[in-house]
Amino acid sequence: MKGNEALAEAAIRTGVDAFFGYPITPQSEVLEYLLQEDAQKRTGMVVLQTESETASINMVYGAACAGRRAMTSSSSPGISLMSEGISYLAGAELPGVIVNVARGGPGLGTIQPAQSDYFQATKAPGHGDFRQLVLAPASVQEMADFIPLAFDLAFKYRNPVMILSDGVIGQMMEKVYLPEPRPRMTEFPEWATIGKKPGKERKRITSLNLIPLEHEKHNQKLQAKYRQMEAEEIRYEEYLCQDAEYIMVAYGASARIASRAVEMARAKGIRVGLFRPVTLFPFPAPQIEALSLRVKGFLSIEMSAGQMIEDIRLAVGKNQRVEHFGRYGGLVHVPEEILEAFERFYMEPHGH
Amino acid sequence: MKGNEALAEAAIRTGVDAFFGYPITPQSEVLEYLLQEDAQKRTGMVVLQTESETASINMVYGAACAGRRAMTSSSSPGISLMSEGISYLAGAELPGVIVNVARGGPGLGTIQPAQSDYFQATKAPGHGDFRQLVLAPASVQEMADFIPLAFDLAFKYRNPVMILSDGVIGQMMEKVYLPEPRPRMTEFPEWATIGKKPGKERKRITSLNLIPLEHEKHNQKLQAKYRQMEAEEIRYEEYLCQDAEYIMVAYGASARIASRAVEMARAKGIRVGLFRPVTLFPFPAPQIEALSLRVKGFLSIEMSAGQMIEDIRLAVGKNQRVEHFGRYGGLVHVPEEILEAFERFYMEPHGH
Amino acid sequence: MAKVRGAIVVDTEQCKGCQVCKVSCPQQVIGMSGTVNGKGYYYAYMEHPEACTGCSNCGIVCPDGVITVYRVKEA
Amino acid sequence: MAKVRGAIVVDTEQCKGCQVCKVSCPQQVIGMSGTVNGKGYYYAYMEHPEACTGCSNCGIVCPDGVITVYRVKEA
Amino acid sequence: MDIKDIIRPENRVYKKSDLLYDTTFNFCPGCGHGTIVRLIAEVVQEMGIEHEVIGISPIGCSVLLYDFFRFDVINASHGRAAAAATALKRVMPDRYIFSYQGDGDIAAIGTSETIHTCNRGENITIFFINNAIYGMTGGQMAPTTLTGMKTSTTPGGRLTQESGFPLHFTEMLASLDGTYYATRQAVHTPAAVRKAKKAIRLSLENQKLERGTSVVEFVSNCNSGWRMEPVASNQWMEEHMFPVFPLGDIKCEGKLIQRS
Amino acid sequence: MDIKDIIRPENRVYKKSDLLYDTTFNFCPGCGHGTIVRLIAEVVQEMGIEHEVIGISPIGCSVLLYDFFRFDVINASHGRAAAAATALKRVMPDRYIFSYQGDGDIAAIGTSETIHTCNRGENITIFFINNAIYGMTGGQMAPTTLTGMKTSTTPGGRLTQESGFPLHFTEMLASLDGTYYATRQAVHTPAAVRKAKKAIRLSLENQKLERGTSVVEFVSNCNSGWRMEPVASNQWMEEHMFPVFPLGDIKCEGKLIQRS
Amino acid sequence: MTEEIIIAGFGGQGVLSMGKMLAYSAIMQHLEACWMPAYGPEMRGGTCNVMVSISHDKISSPVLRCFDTAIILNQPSMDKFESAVKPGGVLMYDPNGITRTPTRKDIRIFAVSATEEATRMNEPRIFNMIVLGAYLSVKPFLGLDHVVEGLRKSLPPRNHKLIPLNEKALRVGMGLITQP
Amino acid sequence: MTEEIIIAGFGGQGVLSMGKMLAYSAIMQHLEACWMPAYGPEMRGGTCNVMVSISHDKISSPVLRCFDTAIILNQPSMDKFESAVKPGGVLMYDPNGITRTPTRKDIRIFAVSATEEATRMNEPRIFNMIVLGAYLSVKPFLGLDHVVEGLRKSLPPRNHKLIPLNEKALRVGMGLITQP
Ligand SMILES: Cc1ncc(C[n+]2csc(CCOP(=O)(O)OP(=O)(O)O)c2C)c(N)n1
Ligand SMILES: Cc1ncc(C[n+]2csc(CCOP(=O)(O)OP(=O)(O)O)c2C)c(N)n1
Ligand code: SF4
Ligand code: SF4
Ligand code: SF4
Ligand code: SF4
Ligand code: SF4
Ligand code: SF4
Ligand SMILES: [Mg+2]
Ligand SMILES: [Mg+2]
Repeated sequence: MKGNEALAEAAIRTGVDAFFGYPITPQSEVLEYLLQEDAQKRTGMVVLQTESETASINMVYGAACAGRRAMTSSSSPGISLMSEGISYLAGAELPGVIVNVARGGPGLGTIQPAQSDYFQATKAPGHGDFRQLVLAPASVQEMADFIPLAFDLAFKYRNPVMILSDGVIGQMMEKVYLPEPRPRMTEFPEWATIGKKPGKERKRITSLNLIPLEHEKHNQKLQAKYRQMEAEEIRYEEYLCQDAEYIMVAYGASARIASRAVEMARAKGIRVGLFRPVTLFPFPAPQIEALSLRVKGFLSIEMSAGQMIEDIRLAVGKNQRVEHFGRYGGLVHVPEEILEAFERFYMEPHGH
Repeated sequence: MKGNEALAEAAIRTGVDAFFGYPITPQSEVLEYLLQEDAQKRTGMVVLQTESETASINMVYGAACAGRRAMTSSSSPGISLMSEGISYLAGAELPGVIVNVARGGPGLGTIQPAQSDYFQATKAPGHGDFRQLVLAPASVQEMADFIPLAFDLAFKYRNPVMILSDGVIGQMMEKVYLPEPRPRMTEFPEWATIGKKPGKERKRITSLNLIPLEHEKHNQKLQAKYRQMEAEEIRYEEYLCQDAEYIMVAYGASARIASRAVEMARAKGIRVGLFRPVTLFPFPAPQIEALSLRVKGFLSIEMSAGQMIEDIRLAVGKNQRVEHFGRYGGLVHVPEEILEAFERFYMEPHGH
Repeated sequence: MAKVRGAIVVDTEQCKGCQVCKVSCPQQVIGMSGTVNGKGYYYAYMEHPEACTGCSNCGIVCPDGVITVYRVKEA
Repeated sequence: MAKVRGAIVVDTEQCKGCQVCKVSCPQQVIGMSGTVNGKGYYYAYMEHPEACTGCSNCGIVCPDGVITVYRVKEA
Repeated sequence: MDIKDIIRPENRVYKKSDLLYDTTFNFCPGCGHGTIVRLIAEVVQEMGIEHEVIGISPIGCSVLLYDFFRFDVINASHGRAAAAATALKRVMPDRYIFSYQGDGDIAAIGTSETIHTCNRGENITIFFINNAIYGMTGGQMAPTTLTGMKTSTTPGGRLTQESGFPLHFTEMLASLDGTYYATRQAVHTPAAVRKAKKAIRLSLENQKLERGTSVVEFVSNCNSGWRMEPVASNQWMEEHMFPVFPLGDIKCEGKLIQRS
Repeated sequence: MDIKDIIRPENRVYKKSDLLYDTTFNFCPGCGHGTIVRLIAEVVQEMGIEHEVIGISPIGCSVLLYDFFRFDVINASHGRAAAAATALKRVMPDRYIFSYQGDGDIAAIGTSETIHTCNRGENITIFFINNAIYGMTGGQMAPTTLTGMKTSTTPGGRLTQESGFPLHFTEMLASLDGTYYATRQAVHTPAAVRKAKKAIRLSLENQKLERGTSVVEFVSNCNSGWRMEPVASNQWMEEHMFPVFPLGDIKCEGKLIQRS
Repeated sequence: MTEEIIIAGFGGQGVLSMGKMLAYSAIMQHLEACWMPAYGPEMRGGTCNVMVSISHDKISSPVLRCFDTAIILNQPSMDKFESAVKPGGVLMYDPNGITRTPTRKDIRIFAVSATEEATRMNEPRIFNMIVLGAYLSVKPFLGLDHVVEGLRKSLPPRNHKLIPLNEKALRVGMGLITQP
Repeated sequence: MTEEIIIAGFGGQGVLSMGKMLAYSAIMQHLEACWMPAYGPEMRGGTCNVMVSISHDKISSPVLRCFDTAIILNQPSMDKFESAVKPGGVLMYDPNGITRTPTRKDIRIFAVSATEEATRMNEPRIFNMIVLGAYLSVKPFLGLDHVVEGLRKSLPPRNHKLIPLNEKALRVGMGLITQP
């Protein structure tokens, strides 16, 4: 099963209520799969091809207001068009899942895989002081697994959650264990606007707050949620880090590719480990900081010109080398060149 | 003159060719001024109220293709809607000026001033590996002065330039010396698509590149521009930093307000200085790093929950304290509370 | 035919003095006060209470819904 | 009336074998080759060159513009 | 008979709907928004559907709708109320969903979402308040601004060659196969109010038929934006707006009404 | 007479326009896009305006237009070609500006920009290639997909109650006061090609009149998306597309054409 | 010299234009001036205020917590800004509509019955100029000629015919101070 | 065991489905498999390739520079991927349309005249299955029964009637290897 399809099938099985999407390579299979598999018939899930990504995200907003599990999926340019809408979700404290099967930019760029939307996903998915939780799957299995996880987190925090994937993970096929089907929700959160309950106060959902002091409080509440995420939701994976002298840091497809480079390095007797952030926000900064106390250097591997490296540097400080190796603009690095880059930085006599 | 009006008048005087905008508080005066002053009659400038911010930015794109000085102006939610378009400008290497008179978010938020779009402006104005040059005016005078500067930079680098202002600077009035009127351009850059010249090759403008290796090269060229900006375009202002033991870092309205706090601190005998980044990208990291070697601590003052502070931390490393004080969600700090915050962090016995 | 008589009650603190009710009253019942309310508006009141038929016109056009209308059939 | 004769030249390497020209030829001049070109397509060619009137129909419908049409009035 | 004998609960013939909170609307004096909001509350109350209705406020002067109605209301981003409505209705087909949108919101930035919602024939109601101006942001030109009309962005009056023509958005929506009902109303006189109320009711009742979208346009005033006194603005509206935006039904039961 | 006596430069009656590069179009075999591109080049050449024309390619199968034409072409973001065209024309009123857009590009994501461009009556030409599908992305439903038509996102055929109705976008644009000329053409037969070419020419000539926007829709095939052989697709198009999207003029010289 | 002022009242009372006039007048006198309105949504119907700073030196912060002078034109503003006057500063208010008079002892308080006076003069629109006149007499750092010049600058040309009336109002205001 | 393969040719030659079948077959045999297509725009008309990794262990990188086996179905792919075969690896190609035969000496090279054979069998569509058969005989780590199972998995049910034909093609391919 393709990564995109596994994600779609997982959405059906885990009882997602609504999907709104607009075609774009390399993620069109998500929408296509849901319609071809007749998700609507299988679970009653609403699946709608929209007129644009702007419509998609605002439909997610609408369905989320009803307390439903709503999601959309797109690729880089389409995600940019959702910026305002994602900001509204965050401002109105609504859960929602956005999938970005990223491709190379900027602009139309290319349809080939890339990881150049890291900053957008983790720092500024839209205007205003807000964050979204970002999960970065590195296998078809995780494309499936992260759907229920993303919704659980979205509802726990009433906040948008992004699954930041890329063309490699979205298009590749591998073995996947699909989640057991679970029924769709029938009880909705108390904040959902599903019609005023007799005897209860009416509900309202908005991101507007005209009284600055109140709005600051609202923002402080949002910030507190992000701090809570940092405390509770960091996820990561270590591979051969125990005795490592050097750490490669990579997520998503890059992590898969880098893990091979690590194996190649180990075969040569070089003690390298791989640290894979699974959540990009919250970023596993404390874990990287801890590692930094006992290794000699870091190499950030990204299919971008270097974005995650800023978060690594923030975690590590200036007392440790942090280098970047990236292929980008649609190019995917191969394990061999990662190893070469590593050796260039750290193994050559005057590497500094 | 209001900041917004000064900016509009400067646009007329410096021969901007086209303005496309959609109303939004607190920047609607820009569009209104241009139409009320009949910029079209005064200089032939095209001024058009658009149907949306999406249309605005794509019109800027169109006019920029013709080698014209084109700009738009909006406030936070409207800027989010421009994300895709800004990315296209960057990808197609087109000059263009985007003004963000920022307000509090996320979502609809509030119409009150804020600086919570720092991340968006400096790290991820859209999808893909690109940056825009960001100028942060701190006075009505700079609202006017930065228009010609922004266009000069936009054309020098063939890259979008953002003027990141806020509701305070946009709405306030103070003395301003307007630039001498200069004529509109009549010669257009050789890359402009203004009709194929006889005997010359046709021109094309696109952000698409289907061959990954070429697209990587294109992206490397873009990255080289950003490095050049970092080398050549950093702008900043220091106020009482010479003998300072502590540095407040603030831009835009916050810098104005913080400068008063610095004066108040000085009156109390506390040696505080103010460092004001004028360009937010490129960020004056080397200058801050240099300061960090001789002061005891930094305080980042932002009308946000803390965004620029990451750039300060990246510049300073972990061997120095960097603290944040912000009012946000539409609240504007007053000098007194900045001083109080400073004293809380740095003057109290067990401040750590 | 029994004569119909009516009366209106204006929530003077919520009235914004727009006069839309005034021009909609077929009996010219409504006038505007000489003093302002807490929001600074001259509010509507029954200048000619005796003429009111309780037709509700004023109530249904008032943008702010501040008029309540009463109506009785006089015996 | 002088008889009109025509001929076409197909850029066989650019032809994509779509057959749109073939069905548009009023004289059934065009046939498809038995072997493929460098892109893997069976390309169009004049199967009955003698019947061609040079009417240009094939040329103007060819989506890829790979047909050039010639025409002479036979004396 | 004494006034206080008349003013008795049993004699009450008109009173603001119980579905409205006591707070004062944030609209300017005499603004038609208030009347429309009031009417919607009345109809919802009369239909007894306050537990089944979810309203959607736009970005515009009516953004605070959720502070007026005693039933569930959400706010959608500028222009996208129809998209939000589509989703709400699709996940809850048995609820009454309406959006309430200004002319800038619906016919400028929201053009696409609104058209495609109607084209899909979503079983929702769209209330479209056409005051020919951007009220909220201080009186800029809207798509429906009349030719020659002065606004803060058409200081010399709207020029069609510069800024285009007053857009007949409801007619456009009515032309779509998914639109079941489209009408244009006003609320500036008691007679208009009575008609408008019927249209509101019909538009909501239509949702049960599942035959498509209902659109009710209200030609309304914006005293602040037009820089007029309320009563004068209503007069001006009759004289200038109605000829361009004639009142009456545009599409009924899925059929376009032929008009001269 | 021998073939090689016929094949002589002086006898040449048809040849691909010189304004096209020699590269092979990236379109699938038999795709109407190619013919339309070819015709535009021919008209530009015949009008002798290659130094004054700027084309705008969309996002869609025709994105690479700039690699085909020997005149200036820019690429606009998905759906926004009309906005880019507006700007290009306003800063260079003496240039010929056209956009070239697919049905997904223009009638889905680009709905708003296109409508407002026509409503402003920008003096540009819009070429609208209606193949009832998203070709580029692999054959998903487009706004113009026919009722019952199978696509990768309507595997059981388009259901109007789920996905709405085939959108008559050109008719919508024609209804706007700013639209001066609107026509629907095809390019699948020599006769259709000849007519279409005249329409293209007229639409470009109109720009000099400064009377508003010209829109030329082409009903076209998408063999890949429809999963048909090219010739069969053209037949299918005649049988299924033309009844829903009838060819012919829709608006001429600013006046709507009455059609049965 | 630095003078930092807040003017607060209902929208429609001419709060912003009063501030603007002050700022323009200062600039006419070759001082630095900064005018910062609260442009919030409260403007519609609700309250409205503007901060004006005037100084010989470059003005640092346009936004302040405490002011040398507060000019208060309605009760909500009184509630909000009475405490914002610096000790020793000035609070000036129009008693019309004020239900709770200021109580602070460490500031100078002036009442100006400008509404009353304007009604008496049958020129309700010049109410704010009367207040401004009163302010100018309490804080006489701006020359009247500069104020009139500022007036000319801040009014659109079509309204210049109103200048004499406004000047008169200023003079009236200057004589209207009472200390409660 | 780890086997890393690239299959490359024109779009329409069944490159992707060949890869898919390999991957499915491996999974049927309880191996790990990963299938990574190049989904670029070149797909339309142009070239097309897919990387397939099969292993006893978890597969790390889905993307590789060098391969154990390259299956090459047209000239551009030959130009691009001949050099990507690991020393000692396998290069298998259909000589139909190949104008420049491979020249490397450090790898094992096999030609499979699958196009020819398929034309002979009058079943042009099974061309790719013949190639696959040939591959299976060179790298016999997959049991034919698992391959047929994989076939069943990767074909939509409505096409299951084609399984016998495909199986036949596989067998034909297995006997078709020539070493040029
Ligand atoms: C994306 C975005 N753009 C612009 C705005 C600013 N804005 C708020 S309301 C409004 C227009 C309101 O006009 P209309 O829809 O006609 O409603 P009215 O106030 O007239 O009732 C605008 C442009 C915004 N909030 N968001
Ligand atoms: C913002 C954005 N959304 C989606 C896409 C993906 N995309 C590329 S082309 C296309 C549709 C093309 O269909 P159409 O306009 O009908 O053109 P055709 O290919 O049929 O000629 C889409 C959705 C994109 N590039 N950008
Ligand atoms: S219509 Fe209502 S708000 Fe207006 S004056 Fe009458 S009572 Fe007051
Ligand atoms: S009820 Fe009728 S008669 Fe009485 S005041 Fe109202 S409008 Fe006039
Ligand atoms: S129409 Fe053109 S491309 Fe198609 S077969 Fe004929 S010559 Fe070849
Ligand atoms: S020119 Fe006319 S007759 Fe000759 S091949 Fe072409 S279509 Fe046929
Ligand atoms: S600005 Fe206009 S539309 Fe808005 S409340 Fe005031 S009068 Fe009504
Ligand atoms: S996918 Fe369809 S529209 Fe695109 S080139 Fe192929 S046939 Fe033409
Ligand atoms: Mg409006
Ligand atoms: Mg299409």
